Amino acid sequence: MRTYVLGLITNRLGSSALTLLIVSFAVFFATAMLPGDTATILLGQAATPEAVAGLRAAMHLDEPALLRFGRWLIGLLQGDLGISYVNNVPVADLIGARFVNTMRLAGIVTLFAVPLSLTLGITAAMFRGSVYDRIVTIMTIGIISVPEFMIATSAVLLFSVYLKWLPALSFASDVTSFWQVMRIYAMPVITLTFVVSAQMIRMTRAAVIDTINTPYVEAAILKGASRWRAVLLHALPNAVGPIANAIALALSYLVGGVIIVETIFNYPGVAKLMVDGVSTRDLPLIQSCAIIFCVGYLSLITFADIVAILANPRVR
Amino acid sequence: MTSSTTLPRRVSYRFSWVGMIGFAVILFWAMIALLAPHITPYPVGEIIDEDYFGPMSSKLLLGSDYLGRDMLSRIIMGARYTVGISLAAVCLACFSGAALGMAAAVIGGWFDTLLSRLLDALNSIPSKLSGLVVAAAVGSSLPVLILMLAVIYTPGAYRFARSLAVNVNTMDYITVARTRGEGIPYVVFSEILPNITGPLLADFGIRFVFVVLLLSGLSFLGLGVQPPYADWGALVHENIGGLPFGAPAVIVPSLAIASLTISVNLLIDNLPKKIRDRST
Amino acid sequence: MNDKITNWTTSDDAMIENAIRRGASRRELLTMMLAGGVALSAGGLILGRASSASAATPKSGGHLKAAGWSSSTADTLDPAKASLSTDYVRCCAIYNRLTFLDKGGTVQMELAESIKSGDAKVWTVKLRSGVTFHDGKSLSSKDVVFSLKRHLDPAVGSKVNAIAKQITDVKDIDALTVEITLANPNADLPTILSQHHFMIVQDGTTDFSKGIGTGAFKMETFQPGVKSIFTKNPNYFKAGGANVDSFEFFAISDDNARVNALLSGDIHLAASIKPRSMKLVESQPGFVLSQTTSGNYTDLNIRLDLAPGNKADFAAGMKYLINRQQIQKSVLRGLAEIANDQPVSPASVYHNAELKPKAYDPDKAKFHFQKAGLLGQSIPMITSEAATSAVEMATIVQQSGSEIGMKFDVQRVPSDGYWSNYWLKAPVHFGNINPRPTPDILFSLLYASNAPWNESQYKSEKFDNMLVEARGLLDEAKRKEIYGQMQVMISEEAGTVIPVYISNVDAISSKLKGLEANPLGGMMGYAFAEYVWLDA
Amino acid sequence: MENLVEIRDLRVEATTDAGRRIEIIKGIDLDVAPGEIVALIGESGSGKTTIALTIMGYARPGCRITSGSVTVAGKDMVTLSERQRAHVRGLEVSYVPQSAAAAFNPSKRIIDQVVEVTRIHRLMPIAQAREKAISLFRALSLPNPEEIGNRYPHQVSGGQLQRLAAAMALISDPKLVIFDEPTTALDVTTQIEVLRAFKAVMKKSGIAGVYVSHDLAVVAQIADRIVVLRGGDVQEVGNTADILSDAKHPYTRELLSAFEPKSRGESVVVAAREHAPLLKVNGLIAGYGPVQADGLPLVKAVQEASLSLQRGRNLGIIGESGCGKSTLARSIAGILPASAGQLTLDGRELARSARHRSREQLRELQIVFQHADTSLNPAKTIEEILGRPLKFYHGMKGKVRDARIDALLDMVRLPKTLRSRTPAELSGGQKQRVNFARALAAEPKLIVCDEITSALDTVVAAAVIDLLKEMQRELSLSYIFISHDLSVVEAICDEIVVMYNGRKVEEITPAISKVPQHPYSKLLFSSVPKLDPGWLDRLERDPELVKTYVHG
Repeated sequence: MRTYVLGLITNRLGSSALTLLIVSFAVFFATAMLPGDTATILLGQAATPEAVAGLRAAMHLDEPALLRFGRWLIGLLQGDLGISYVNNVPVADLIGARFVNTMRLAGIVTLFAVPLSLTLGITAAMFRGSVYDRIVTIMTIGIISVPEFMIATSAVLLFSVYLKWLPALSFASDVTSFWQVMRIYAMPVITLTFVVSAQMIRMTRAAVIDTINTPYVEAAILKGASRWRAVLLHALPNAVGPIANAIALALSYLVGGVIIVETIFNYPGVAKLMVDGVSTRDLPLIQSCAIIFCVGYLSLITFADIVAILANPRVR
Repeated sequence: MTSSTTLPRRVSYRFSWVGMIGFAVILFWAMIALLAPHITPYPVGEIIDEDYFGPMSSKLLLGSDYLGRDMLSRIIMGARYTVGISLAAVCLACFSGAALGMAAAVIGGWFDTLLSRLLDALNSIPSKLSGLVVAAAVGSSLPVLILMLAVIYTPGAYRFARSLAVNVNTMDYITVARTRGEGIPYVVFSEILPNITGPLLADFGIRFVFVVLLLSGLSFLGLGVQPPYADWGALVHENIGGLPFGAPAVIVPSLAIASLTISVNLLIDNLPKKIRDRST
Repeated sequence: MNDKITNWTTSDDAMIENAIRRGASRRELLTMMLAGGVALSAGGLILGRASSASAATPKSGGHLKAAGWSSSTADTLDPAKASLSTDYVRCCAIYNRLTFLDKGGTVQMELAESIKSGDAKVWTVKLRSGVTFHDGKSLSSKDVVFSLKRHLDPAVGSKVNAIAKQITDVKDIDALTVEITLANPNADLPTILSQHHFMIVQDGTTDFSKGIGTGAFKMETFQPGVKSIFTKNPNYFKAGGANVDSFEFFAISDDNARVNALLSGDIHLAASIKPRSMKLVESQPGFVLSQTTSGNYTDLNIRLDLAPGNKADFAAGMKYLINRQQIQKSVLRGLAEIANDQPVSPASVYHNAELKPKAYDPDKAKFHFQKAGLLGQSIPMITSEAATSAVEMATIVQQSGSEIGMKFDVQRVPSDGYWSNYWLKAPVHFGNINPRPTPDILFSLLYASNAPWNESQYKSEKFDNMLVEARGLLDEAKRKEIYGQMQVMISEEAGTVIPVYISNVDAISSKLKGLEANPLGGMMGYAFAEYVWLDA
Repeated sequence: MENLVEIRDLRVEATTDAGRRIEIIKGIDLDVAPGEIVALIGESGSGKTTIALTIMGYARPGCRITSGSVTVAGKDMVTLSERQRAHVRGLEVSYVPQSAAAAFNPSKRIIDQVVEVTRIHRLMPIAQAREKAISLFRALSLPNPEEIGNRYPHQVSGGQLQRLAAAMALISDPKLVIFDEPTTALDVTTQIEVLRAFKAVMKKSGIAGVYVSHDLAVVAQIADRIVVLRGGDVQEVGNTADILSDAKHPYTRELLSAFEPKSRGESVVVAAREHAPLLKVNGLIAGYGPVQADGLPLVKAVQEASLSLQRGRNLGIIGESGCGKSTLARSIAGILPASAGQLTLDGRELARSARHRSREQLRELQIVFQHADTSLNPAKTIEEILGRPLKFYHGMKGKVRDARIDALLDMVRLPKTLRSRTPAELSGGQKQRVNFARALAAEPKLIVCDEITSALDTVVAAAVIDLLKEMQRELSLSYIFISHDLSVVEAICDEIVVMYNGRKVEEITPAISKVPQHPYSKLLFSSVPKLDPGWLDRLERDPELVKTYVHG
C-alpha cells in the first residue's frame, strides 16, 4: 500500500512539474501581453521616453524578457524566487510573511468551514427530503448567490460599524492573545466560510446520498444499526473520496481566490501581492505567486486523491 | 402539486412545483432581458434624481443610484448583460469542457494526459487574477469578457465531464459501438453524451451561478460591461455605499442576482423527470 | 478648510457654529443649511469646523492611525520615486523639504532659512543650522546638493525629472549654503522646491528602505504594500515636534472599506473618500469631513491633431456639451467647483476670476458639431477609473450627446496601464491632473508646445513666449496679468475640457484635531501627521 | 407447535416514478416453523425478496407495508417502532444478502463487520465476539479462519465472502436467517461448498431459514418447504419432494420443465464437408498489464488457446469465473487485442485489434455481452439501437430501415410496440433479445455470445436459447457460446471447450462422447445441481480434486 501511495506521489510530482511549467509559460506570455513594463508603470504620468529608458537600464529591464524569464526559471530550480523588479527586494522576502498570513487565514477558515459543511451536508443527506434538508439546501443556494464583497461589506457594517464588536480591518500582526486572534479573524473567516461552505455542503450531501443507497448500508440497517450508525460508520467512509475532492477545491480557493476579502479587510495576503505584481509588471513576483497558487492547488488535489485512496482499501 | 404533461409516444414528464417556480423566474428574467430596451422607463444613463440612493417612489419605482439615475431602468438593462454574458460564457465553457472531457475519456493516452495537465494549469490560477490580467492585457469588451469567463470555467467543466465520461466509457455499449467500427465523434456525441446530459446540465447550472458571481466579483476589480450599462454585480458594487441606508439601489440588484441563481439551482435540482413506468 | 462655497458667508458660518453650541439637532442644522442654499453634502464640513473650534490646544501623545487609498509593493521611501499619496505621507513624516506651502498657499521656509535670488536665475539657499538626521548626522549643504542632483539622473527614475531639468547646476558654497543655477530665470523656484519629491535625503543614500531623514518621525516598520509605523523624533528641529507619539499609515483601496474602518474606530482618518460615501459618514456621530480644493481636476482631452479634434468646432462643441452643473452636483455631490477649461484653480492667487465657465448649452454644442460635420457620428471616448470620476463624467457627456444626436462610444478601460497606454494617446480621452503649486509648472508641463504632457497637442508660439516672459518676471502684478491672459487662451483654444476642480475629502474622526487644508493636497498636503493631535 | 414466523394477508405497495402506487405483494400468508427452512421461489419481480425483508420489518425505499401482519416470535414487525424493529434485526432475524460483495462495506475489515451485530446489540465483549466469529468461520469451512477476518472484502473470493456474510448473520444466534439468493453469483463448484456449509450450520443449531431463490435445483437441496411466487401472489406451497415430483400449479410445472435437459439436436449445416473452418484461432495469448520483454502482457489471461469452428456449427467455451473464457471472447472480437497468435475468419486473416479490421470483417463477427443492462445504451430507444448497425453497415434509411427494424423485432419475438421504448422500460429477457437482435442486424456469419443467459431467470434463459437455435436454422449462423452454465452450453453447442486457468484443458464433442476425461472437466460436470433433494447429500467429490480446482 505504501508503495502504491509513494508511486502515486512520484507520478503526481512528475505531472505537477509539467503543469507548473505550463503555468509558468502561460503567466510569462500573459504578462508579456500586458501593456507597459515596470519602468513605465513606476513612472506613471512622468513617463517621458528618456526617463523610461534611464530607469529601464537602471533596473536591467533592457535585457530581453525571455532571457530574464529563463534566468528566473533556472533560479527557481535552485529554490530562488528571484528579485522583485520594483523595489529590489528578494521576492521570497516579499512573499514570506504574506504567505504565512494567507495560510493562517486559510487554516482558520478550514477549521470552521470544513466541520460545518460536513455536519450540514451529512445531516441533510441523512434526512433527505425532510424540512431540515430543504432548509439547508435552500440556505446553501441562497448563500452561494450573494456576491462575496456584499457579504463582507454587510458583515463589516453590522459587526464593526453598528455593533462595534469587531474591528473592520484584519491585520495579521500585533496579535498577542487568542481572543485577539479570534476578534481579528472573525469577519474574514465568517465571509469566507459563507463563500466556500456552500459548495462543500452540496458535494458532501450528494456523496453521502450516493453511498446511503448502497447494499452495505442496507445490510447495516438489517443488522439492527441505527440510522446514525449506518450513515456515519458505513456510508460516510465510502464517501470520503468525493468529499475530499470537494474540500480540496474549496480550500484551493482560499489560497489564491480571496483577493476581495484581502482587499476589504485590508488583510496582507498573497492574492493582493499578486495583484500588485500584475499592476507593476513585476515578473518575478507574478511568477512566484502563480507558482505558489499552482503548487497549492496541485498539492491539495493530490492530497485529496491520497485521502480517497487511503479511505478505499480496494485501490490501495 | 404535481403536474404531468403527456407527450407523444407515451413518454410523460414529472415536474415538481419547486422546479416550476425556478423556471418561471428564469423565464421572467429572460423576457426582461429580451425586451429590456423597450421597457426601461428612463434612459439608463440619465440623471433623474437630484438626490442619490433615493428610496422607492412612484416616479422612481426602485429608487435612484449613486448618481441619481433610475435604478429600475438600470436593473432592466443589467438583466441583459448578467443573463446574456453569463449564459453565453457558461454555454461556451460547458460545451468546450464537455466536448474535450468526453474526447479525453474516449481517446485516452497522451491526449488525455496532456489536455488534463494543460487544463489543470489553467485551473490552478485563481479566476479573479486571470480575469484581471486578461482585462489589463486586452481591455474589457463584451466578447473578451465572455471568452475570458468561458476559458476560466472550461477546466472545471472538463474535469467533471471527463470523470463522467470515463465511467460511461467502460460500459459495454461503448465497446459494442467501437467494435462496430464507429469513430470518436459518434461515440462521444451519440453514445456518451446522451447518458451524461443530466449531470452535465446540473453542472451547467452550478457553473452558471459561478459565472454570475465571478462577473460580479470582477466588477469589484473594476472590470465589466461598458458604461452607462452595468451588469447586476456591478450595480451592487457601485451602489454598495447605499447599504447602510438600505437603499434599493444595492438591495434590489442583490436580490435580482439571488433570484436568478437560486432559480437556476432550483430548476436543475428539480428538472422534469422522465417517467419510466413499466406497468403503465 | 476651504471656504469657497456659493452663497455662503462668514455670518452663515457663525450662525451655524452658534447653533451647534446651543445644542441644535443635526436635522435642524441640515434644514438651516438647506435654507442657506448650500448643497446638503456640505453639511459635514461645517459641523467639522464647529466642533474643532471648541478645542484648539494641541494635546500630546497617542497612536495615530490613518489610511490612504492606494499602496502596493511599489511603495517607496525614495522621495524622487514617490508616486502615490501613501508615499507622500511617508516622506512627509520622515523627511523635510527646503520650503513648504502653508494653508494659504504662501511659501514658508523649512530646512532653508532663506532662498534668495537677484535675477531669478542663480539662487542662494541658506540652510538652518543644528538640524540632524535620525542617525545623528548633521544636515549640510552636501545633502542638499545630492538630493537635488538625483533628479537629473534618469537611472533614479525621478518623477520630477522634467521640472528638475531647468536646474543646470547645484553647488555647495559652504557647509550651510547652496547655490542653484537655472537654465532660464524662474521666480517660482521656492515654490517648486516645496513639492514632495524635493525632500532632502542624506548625501550618498542608495538604500532608501531605512528612511533616514530629518523629519518629525522616525521610521520603525516599513512593509511595502502593507503598512508603515513611525515613532516621534525626539530630536526634531521644530519646537515641540510632533504631537502624537507614534503614527501608523496604510492604504485601504476599497472606498467603502476605508470609510467603514473609520466608522468602526479602527482608524482616525480615511483619506479621499468618494462623494457617494458622504451620506454614511454624515449619518454617524463623531465623524467629520475635511474638504480641500487644491486644483485637482479630471479633464476631457481632445487631441487637436487627430480626428475628430482636428475639426476646430468639435472641441468648442464639447465645451458647451459638458454639463458642469450636473457633474458638480450629481457626480461630486457639491465637492467641486465649476471650472472654466483652464488648469489654474481659484485656490491659486493667479486664478483669472474674470474668465467665466461656459454654460451647458446643447443647442450651441449641436451648432458646433454640425459645423464640424460630426453630428450623428459615433465618437469613441476613452475613460477609466484611473482618472477620478471620469467614468461618471463620460456617461453624463454620453447622455447629453444622445439628446442632440451625438453618439459617444464610451470605452472604460482598466486603471492598470491607463497612463502609459491611453492617456495622451487616444483622440478623445480623460486625464487627471494633480495640483501643481504654480501656473508656470502647469503651463510648462501641460500646455507649452514642447510640454511633455500636452494633453490636447495645443501648440501656440504666442503662448510659449508669454510663458518664458512670465517665468522670469519678479513683478507679481505683471505676472498675474500675463497668466490671466494665458488662462483665457487655454480656455478658448486648447482641447482640454476642464469641467470642475475636484475637492479632496478626507473623512476624520472628531478625535483628530488640528487638521487644516493645504493647497498641495489632502491630508494637509500629506504632512498632517506632524501637526495633528488626538483628543482623548 | 407455535410458528416462528406468521405472515397474514401481507400487502406491500410501491410508488412508481409517476407517483402512482401499485400493489406489489397482494395479500399473502406464510408460516415458518422453528428450525424449518422455507424457500421462496420465483422469477425476478415476483416479490420474493420483498416478502423476505418484511420479516425484518423492512421495506426498501419507495415501498411500504400497507396492511397485514408479520409476526416474528410473537412480535408484529409491522406495528413496531423503528427502534424496536432495530432490536429484532440482526438479533432474532438476520439476513444474508444476494451479493455479499456488495453488502460488505468495502472500506472496513471483514471481522469488524462480522462482529458489528454484537456491538450494536451489546451481546458480548469484543474479544469473545471475535472468537465466536472465528469458530463460525471454521464451521463454515472457510480457509485460514484465524486470519481471514483481518482482510478487506475485496481481498477474498466471492464464495468465501458469501460464507462470511453467513457468519455475520449467525453470530448473534438468531432464530431465523433470511438467505437472499446467496449462491446465485457463485460458480457451480463453489456453490456446492457454500450450500453444504450453510446446511450443516443451520441443521446443527436448529435455526429456521427463509431461502429466496429462482433456482429450483439449489432450493431442492436445502429447503424443507417451497413457496412458489409470481407477481406478488403465492402460486403453490408444498413440501420440497411434493413440489418436485407432483407440482399442481402450471407455473410450477413451467419452472420444472426449464430444468429438463435439452439436446443440441441435429446439426443443420453440412458439417462433414471439409471446408475451411469459419473461424480459426491459433496459439492465442492475451492478457492485461504492462508489456514484458517478450512482448507479452504481465498477466496472461489466455495462454496459447487454439480452436477452430466450422460454418454452421457452434462452439461452447465453459469454465469458471477467472478462467479466461471472456478474455478469449474479447480477443476474438478484437476488443482486447491478442498479444500473440493468429485469427482467421472465413479464410482471411483477422487483425488482432478491432481497430485494424475492415468494416466488413467487423460486420461478419458480432459479439453479444452478458449484461444487457450495460450493453444497451440507456439513453436510446430500441429503434435507435437497432437502426444504427442497419445504417452503419448497410446504409439503410427511412422506410427500408423501419421495415427491417420491425422484422428484427419480429425475429426475436418482441412486439413492435417496443420500438419507441428505452432499455430501462424492458424486462431482462426482452433486453437480452434486443441485444441479440442488434447483432443480427449486422447480418453476421459468427456471433460470440458471452454469458448471455447468466443474468436471466431459468425460464427466460431457456426461451432465449430456443430463440438462438431458431435463428441459427433460419440464418445459417455460427455461435461461440461462452458460459459457466453447463446445461446451457450442452443445449446448443456441437463442441465444448473446457477452460481452466487460461488454458484449454479439454475439447468435448457431446454428439460423440458425453463423458469428460480431464479431472477438472469431471468436477465441473458433476457439480451442476440436479432436481433431486438428495443430490447434494449423496454427492461425493474427491477432496484432492476439490482442493486443487475449487478456490471459492
